[in-house]
Amino acid sequence: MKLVLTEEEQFLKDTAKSFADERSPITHFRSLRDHNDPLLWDQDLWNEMTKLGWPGILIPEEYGGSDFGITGISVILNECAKTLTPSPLFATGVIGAYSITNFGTEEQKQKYLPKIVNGELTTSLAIDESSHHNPANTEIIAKKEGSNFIVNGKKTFVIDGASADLIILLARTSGNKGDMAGLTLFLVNSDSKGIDKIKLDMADSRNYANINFSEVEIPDSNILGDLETGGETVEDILDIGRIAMASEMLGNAEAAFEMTLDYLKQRKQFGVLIGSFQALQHRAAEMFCEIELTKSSVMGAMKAADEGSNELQRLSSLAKTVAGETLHLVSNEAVQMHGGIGVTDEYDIGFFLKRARVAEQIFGSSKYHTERYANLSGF
Amino acid sequence: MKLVLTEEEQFLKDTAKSFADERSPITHFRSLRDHNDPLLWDQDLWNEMTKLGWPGILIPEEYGGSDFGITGISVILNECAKTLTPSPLFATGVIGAYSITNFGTEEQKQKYLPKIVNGELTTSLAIDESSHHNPANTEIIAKKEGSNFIVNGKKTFVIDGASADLIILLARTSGNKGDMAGLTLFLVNSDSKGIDKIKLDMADSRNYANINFSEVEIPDSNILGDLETGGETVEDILDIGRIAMASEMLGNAEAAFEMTLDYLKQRKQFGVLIGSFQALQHRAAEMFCEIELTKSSVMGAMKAADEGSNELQRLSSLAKTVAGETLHLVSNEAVQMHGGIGVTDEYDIGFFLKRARVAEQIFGSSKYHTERYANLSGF
Amino acid sequence: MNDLDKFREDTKNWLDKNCPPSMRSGADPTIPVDEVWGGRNAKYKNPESKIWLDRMGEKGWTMPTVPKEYGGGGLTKEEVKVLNEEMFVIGAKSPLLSFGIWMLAPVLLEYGTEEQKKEHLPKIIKGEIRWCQGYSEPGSGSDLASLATKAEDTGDTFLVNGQKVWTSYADKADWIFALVRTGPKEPKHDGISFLLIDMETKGVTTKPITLISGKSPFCETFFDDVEVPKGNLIGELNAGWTIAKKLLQHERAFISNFGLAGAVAGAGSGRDVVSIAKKRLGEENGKIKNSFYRSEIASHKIKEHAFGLTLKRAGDEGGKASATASMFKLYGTEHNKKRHELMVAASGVDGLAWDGDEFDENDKNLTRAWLRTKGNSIEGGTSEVQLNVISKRVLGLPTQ
Amino acid sequence: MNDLDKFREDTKNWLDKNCPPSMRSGADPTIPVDEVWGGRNAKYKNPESKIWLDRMGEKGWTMPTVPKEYGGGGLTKEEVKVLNEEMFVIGAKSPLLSFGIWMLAPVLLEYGTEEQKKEHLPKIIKGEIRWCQGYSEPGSGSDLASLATKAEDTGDTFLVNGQKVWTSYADKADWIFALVRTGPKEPKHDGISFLLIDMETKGVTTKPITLISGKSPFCETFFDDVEVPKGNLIGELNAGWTIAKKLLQHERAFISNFGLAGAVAGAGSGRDVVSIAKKRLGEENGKIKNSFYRSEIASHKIKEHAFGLTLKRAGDEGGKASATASMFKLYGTEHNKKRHELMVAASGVDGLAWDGDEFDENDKNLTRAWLRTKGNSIEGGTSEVQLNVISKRVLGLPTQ
Repeated sequence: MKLVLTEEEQFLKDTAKSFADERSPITHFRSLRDHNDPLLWDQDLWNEMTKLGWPGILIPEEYGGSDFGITGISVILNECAKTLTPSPLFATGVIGAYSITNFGTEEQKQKYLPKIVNGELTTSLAIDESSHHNPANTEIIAKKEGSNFIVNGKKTFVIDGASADLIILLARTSGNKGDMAGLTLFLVNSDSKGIDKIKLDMADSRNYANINFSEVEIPDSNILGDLETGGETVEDILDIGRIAMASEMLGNAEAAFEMTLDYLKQRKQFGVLIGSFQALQHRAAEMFCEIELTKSSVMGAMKAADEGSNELQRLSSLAKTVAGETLHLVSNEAVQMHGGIGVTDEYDIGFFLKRARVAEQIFGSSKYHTERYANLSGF
Repeated sequence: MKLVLTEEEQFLKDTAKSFADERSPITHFRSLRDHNDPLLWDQDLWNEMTKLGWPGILIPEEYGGSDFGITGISVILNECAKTLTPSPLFATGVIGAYSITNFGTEEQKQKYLPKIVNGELTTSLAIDESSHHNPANTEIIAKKEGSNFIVNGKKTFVIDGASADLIILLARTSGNKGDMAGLTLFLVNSDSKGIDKIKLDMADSRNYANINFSEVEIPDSNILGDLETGGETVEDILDIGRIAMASEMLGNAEAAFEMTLDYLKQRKQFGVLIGSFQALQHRAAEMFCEIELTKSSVMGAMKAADEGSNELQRLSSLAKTVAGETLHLVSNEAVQMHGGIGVTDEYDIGFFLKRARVAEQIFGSSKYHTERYANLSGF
Repeated sequence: MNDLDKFREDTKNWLDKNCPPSMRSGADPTIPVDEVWGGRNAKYKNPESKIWLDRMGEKGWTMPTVPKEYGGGGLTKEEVKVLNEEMFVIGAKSPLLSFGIWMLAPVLLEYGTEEQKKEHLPKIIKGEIRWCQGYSEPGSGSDLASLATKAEDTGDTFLVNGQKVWTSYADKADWIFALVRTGPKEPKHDGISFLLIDMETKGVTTKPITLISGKSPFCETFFDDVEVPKGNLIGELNAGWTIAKKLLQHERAFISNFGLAGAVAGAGSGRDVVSIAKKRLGEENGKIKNSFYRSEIASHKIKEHAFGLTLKRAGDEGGKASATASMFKLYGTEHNKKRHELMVAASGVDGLAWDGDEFDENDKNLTRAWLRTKGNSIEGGTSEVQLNVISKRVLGLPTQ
Repeated sequence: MNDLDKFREDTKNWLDKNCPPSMRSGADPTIPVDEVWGGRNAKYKNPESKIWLDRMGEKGWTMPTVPKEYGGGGLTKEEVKVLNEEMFVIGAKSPLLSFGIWMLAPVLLEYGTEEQKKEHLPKIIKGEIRWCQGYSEPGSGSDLASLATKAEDTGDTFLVNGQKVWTSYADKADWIFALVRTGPKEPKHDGISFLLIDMETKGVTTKPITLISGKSPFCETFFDDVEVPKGNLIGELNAGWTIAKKLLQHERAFISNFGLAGAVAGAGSGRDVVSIAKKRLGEENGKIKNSFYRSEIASHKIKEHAFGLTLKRAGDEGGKASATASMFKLYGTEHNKKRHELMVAASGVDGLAWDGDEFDENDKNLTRAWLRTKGNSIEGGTSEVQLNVISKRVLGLPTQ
């Protein structure tokens, strides 16, 4: 395993950087937020991303994708995160594309993958039912009735849930809350009868929803993967999602740090540049080190995913933990070092703080993953 | 509860400060260490402390003491700790004096207290049997035979155990390892048949021993407090000891900080005083704050002990935790800020590092007491 | 009966007759509650708020120690203690919140002319004029003395031009007390004056500032050729920095209490980290179930306890406050930030609720409170400034 | 068969004949092991250590890429790879540890005259002369260039007076390469020269330094009117700082590997924090029983893993080492300190064992290793210096 980007991956990264800088500077995100946009992402921008082939990065060529791998999609998300580019790429291009490619039946693949590739279909993953991520705590039951399953209950904090066309639903087909056994994944059309999506207004102004399921009928053929093995399947999907999210968070941290460095080099106090104060210099140097460690952790996890390493789970938890802690530190320091303007809504740096805390919660906090890392490491 | 010293207490503190500065500068400790002194404290110095009345601070006037309270003895230890003054004052003047005064029979008090006051008798508390403090883990059994108890087994890390005349022994008279019930305290003459004291050579060059008990006979009348309630009794004794030790550790931290500040104000690098470097200034300011918080925690705990507050246990754990963490930080920073000479044996600052880590372990580490604090606080 | 007992009896009787029912503890919870700041344009949801203010203001008891000639209560310290005790007994609400009382009045008493005191103090005490503070400027930050708003002497008046920022409630205030540059050629600390400006004067405008936590009381205040009578200068020309330093110290001590006050207020209300953690992360044998959160929360609670004892000790020691004010400001605000981070983390995604019906009010308030804490370690002197002050003034470390 | 295959066959045969049994893996564990540093006064507990050194030195294979004319092996890079592989196959011990090889030889190759190279390199390569390094002085600390040891030009010789400190193994070395001040009137970086001094010269004395961890390889070295031939100057007069900077960078990279190397070596040996914690604090369902320690250890292990990946990434990226050497030095030593603190804490009182039969050897070694780590963040450039370097050179933050 070599911890460097291939030429292809570097090319994807460079393309994404130019795209984000030119087509989606932070003003784009601000404008969507200020106008209380119903999607909180922009259809035209998504069409452009589609033209660049991004939703199909994880999808095999036979379904129209480019099969560039986890590293490929993650470096794109990393660059987009630097300008807080809002889009359904994470929930669709990572989660949806990976899930169906790896666990879908041939029929499901043919039905959905080409539509993901051409930007027609967006997806979301509905797992959690309370304020803290924990797939084992799934309580919603999918009850077998004939060749259908009937689902009742509420899923919370579904990413892109307010807009997604297809919901990947984790439900219990046996066992009890707390068990990873007895879970099953289903593909559910989001306009199915009995589905009520309630858009959430969260601190980071992204697209999330609570979703109510009331007597929703799901045919047998919409099971993703195998009956009762959804626990394993969803953990695999989540691990990929965690790595991609860690890469996003790294991008957030890199950008917030960069903005802060720029500020330190421009802002004068007491007649000198504040970047010349040694105490701030040392704190900046420490942040630099943490960001370097995060880069390596994310790189290790991306490569492990692409190479099918048996270290994948541990590296996924490692990347999510380290990225979470680094972004936590950097987002706080960035605001503090900006002083008064840092806490005004008019200035962009506060967006990173809000984004940081929500991202920290996505698919498990640093504490959740520190414990998982310890469990996986045997101590 | 007022968090200020009374005039009497301030007087004791001032006296102790002069004594430590004049009679026991750090060179005294160094000399004992270098000569591999068998006691690792000095009999003449102890005689002088006795003349000042220090072993009797906690002892009622009727037995010759001055009854100046926990705060009184703790501020003396605080000042002595600043010059690393070695003496049996902690194990005898705090632990022995408090134990017998508060839990001894009239006979025991008359037998031992006057001897403690006049410096004839030193004591030690033998609790732990493994590397981590935990009274509940006592396994040594005191087996009833006629009017005697027979004890076999090994106690570890007994403070002043290499020299003490009287051992206060915690042993199990019923129950199992892990229970606080079923424990009993005994007063045991250290030259009793079957006792083997093995002096320990620890990093901080203080007087500790492992003590082997082999068929040691202890008469009924030597039970301290009541049979089977030693768990409660020893926790009370330990809480007083923890507070006194926290006060010592505060003294260690204050002295190490002071030495470091002096160094920062004298040492030049790159043509300027290193104390003018802002990064070091901020770290020094943070240490100052931690030391102030430690002072308050120790003060709160001392006063709670003297006033019989029902917050005593929690405040004892608070003081030991905060003092432990502050001293840990300060002892590390002190060595680092001294640079090269800080890691040479020739320079005194390293003594504080070694003393710090041993003191952190005495009667429970910061982690032990953080957990105890949480348990006592109901979360 | 001695004088003090007599005073107690009179006060008790007066309060009994004059403190309206809704201004006491046990008030009807359906009656709306006002935050009474007074001023020309004050509006009251509950008319008794106004009655209570007028009656207390008339007696001068909003500033009971100020001499009667300036509209104050003219009471002795002992009498003030009695007044406070009797108000406490019936749970009487404080009649007036006021930067005029907290900040400007002490300055006027120390530096104002007889005329200035007679003009301004009675209106502050009666709550007729609401004041705001004009110190910071967009470019100044921690280096407050670098302020650029200038006041030119044009003979009869000062002509003021410039901009202030972080002026709390400037959009609601009647007058502003401001630091302005009157000596552009003097060394920067020696060219500053303390000036009172009526905000109805032509050329004064304000604009509210939205913070990352949402709306805020802060404003930007602009001065565009504002004419200010020369009699509005407080103290000597170019000697305003001395006044400013005193006020800043006062403000610092004020902010440092935030952290602990919040923790104390939070305990038992469900808005404390232990309750949140137990509720959201689960409880097992009375313990927070998740041991990784538990260990961090325990360390935090210990620090909080130690900080509380430190505030108490400082109080018990008395008098030494100024030496440690920087420590309290630093520690109080940093601890408060950490406390909110822990509450947010323990709340999971609900701790990041912003708006809408899907979230509990408490959670939405927590999110905004958490974001608001980020400003506490900046306003009133940043944490970095406090560290500088401690290292130089308390520890005596050298300047380069 | 191509040349390289031929070389491999020859090497294999040569090693087979010349590498003594006790210098290979699978050696008889009762035979004493030498740490071979060479030099005039070297002593060997195992005579085969000397044989192995002599044979490898004769072939120049202790520095295989150095040209044969200077006593080296004269091998190509490909041949060196083959040599290393064949030595690895039989588990051959490295024949010589040497500051001469690691530090001085590269300097001689770059800056030495033909004469100097011919004089010194063969003796380094054969292990005949043991070198030590004379950089730091008691007053210099992080400000290395402030060194005061002076070398006065007296015509034929330099007359050296002064004192060096932290000279590792100076009491065992034959020669010292030292930085000395030859231009007392030049700006401080421009008056330094790089000088070779035979330690048998009259006026050179050494004194070992005891550290807080106990005895150490460090010494103080004193120069009292020491006469040094002018031919012992390396490079230009007063241009020694350039050489020093290169060497320091090298040293920094060298030390930064300590942390991780220690962690890797520790894993599985029982000298790692997880094993210690499980043994001393107990284990429950495979987990460290005490959750407060467990959570801290888990965070630490995660940092360690991330740091390991960072070292690997730097290697895979290649070439950029100098930009990040300061980070590795900083992080490696700070992490190593923390690792030892955790091992000590998890060991309880046994982690503070100093001497005597009551304690396990591992525990006593741990105590001393823990204390020794405190020096790692000071020697080779303090952590503070590394932070300065990162902020200025990597991040481009301004100087005041």
